[in-house]
Amino acid sequence: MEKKIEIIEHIDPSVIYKDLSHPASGGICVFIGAVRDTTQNQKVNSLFFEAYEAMALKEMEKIAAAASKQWNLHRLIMQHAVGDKKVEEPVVLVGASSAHRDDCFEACRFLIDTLKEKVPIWKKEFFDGTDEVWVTPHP
Amino acid sequence: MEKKIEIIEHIDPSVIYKDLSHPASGGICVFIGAVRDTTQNQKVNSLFFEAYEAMALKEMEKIAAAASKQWNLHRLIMQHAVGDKKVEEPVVLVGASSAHRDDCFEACRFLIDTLKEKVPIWKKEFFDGTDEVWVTPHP
Amino acid sequence: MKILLFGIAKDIVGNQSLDEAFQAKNVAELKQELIQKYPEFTKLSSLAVAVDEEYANDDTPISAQNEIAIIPPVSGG
Amino acid sequence: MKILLFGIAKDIVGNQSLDEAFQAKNVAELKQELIQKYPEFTKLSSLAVAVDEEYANDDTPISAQNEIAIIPPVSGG
Repeated sequence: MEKKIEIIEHIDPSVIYKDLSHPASGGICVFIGAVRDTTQNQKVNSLFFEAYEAMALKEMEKIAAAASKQWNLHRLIMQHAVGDKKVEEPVVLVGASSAHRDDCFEACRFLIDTLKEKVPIWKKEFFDGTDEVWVTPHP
Repeated sequence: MEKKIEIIEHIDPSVIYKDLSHPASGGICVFIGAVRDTTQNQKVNSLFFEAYEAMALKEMEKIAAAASKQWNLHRLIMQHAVGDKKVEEPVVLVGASSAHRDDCFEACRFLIDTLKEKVPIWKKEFFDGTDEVWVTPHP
Repeated sequence: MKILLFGIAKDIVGNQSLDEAFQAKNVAELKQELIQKYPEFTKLSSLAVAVDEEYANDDTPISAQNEIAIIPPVSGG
Repeated sequence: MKILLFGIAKDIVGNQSLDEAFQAKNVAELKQELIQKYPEFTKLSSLAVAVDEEYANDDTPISAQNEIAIIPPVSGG
């Protein structure tokens, strides 16, 4: 399986097909996470993402290895952005290609769920006015 | 909900982000189906797709309406290609954006599953040598 | 009565449409007549009929005013 | 012992890293010392420690030779 794993400034969703297509793949599934304008009824202006980059890449490699063991995948991509991101900008992109669609759908869901749970990346929310808050997931 | 529903000659996956992103959407899920080089151990050279276009568009509209009723979606896309398609060319693209990822993942899976079951489009497979076969799904 | 044909139905009949006189007053009767004239249709795993661009039931009435299409098993995607 | 800090841990300590003398010989002891010096860490829903870029258990030994990082609840994606 070929893979592309990156922590980068800007995610470019226009190249996903080139990054994931494969002659043996009948299906490609992609998830893109973006900055949305509201969270818990508060207006969001922007987000700031910080990564413990070396460890984040290692954790992403582990997640990719687990996915390629569980599903029959041809190509896989995991990208996370860092720095300031405005509303509608992409912040995370994961995807996979496989012969049949079950594999790429299930792998794609696993990639984003596990990334959010394990990869050392932190998000600060900037709200209308002056508030800024590090996001800590609610139990 | 905004939607884009098309039967077209060529699908361009490079514009999906523009087609699906929305300020209120934190998640975008996309599935792309492509021509793969093998089916049931036979080498495939190309596929030919034929649509009963007027009815196909009506059925796709119904599927989109059902998805937007079941999930909280901001934008939705369903495209199917017609004509000759070579290995690795995209033949179908479906996707949706939503505030949270559960909705867009579930909607995306529903869109492709229901499209394959209901939309009057037919695929002919061209194999190595001279064989050509209309695909009829196995029970 | 003009009947549109798609996919393998086109190959079975050897044409893109059928322009013959059918006696059928509903979808079930149309399928019977079609199978009588082209027994190969029985080999398909399913055979649906669309009337005016909508899937029709066996008891949906048909006439020369409707757009009628034979829908063999679909295989898009 | 140098300790890397990220996210809200940076704000709690007021710095990108801690360069103080810790007595801790393992991860559990380090967490205890940290909470003693910065009680605000108890407010976090979880507190993990990475040793050499891997999540560590409470009994993972640590020394000045390791790269140690405090991992507050992650919130990527």
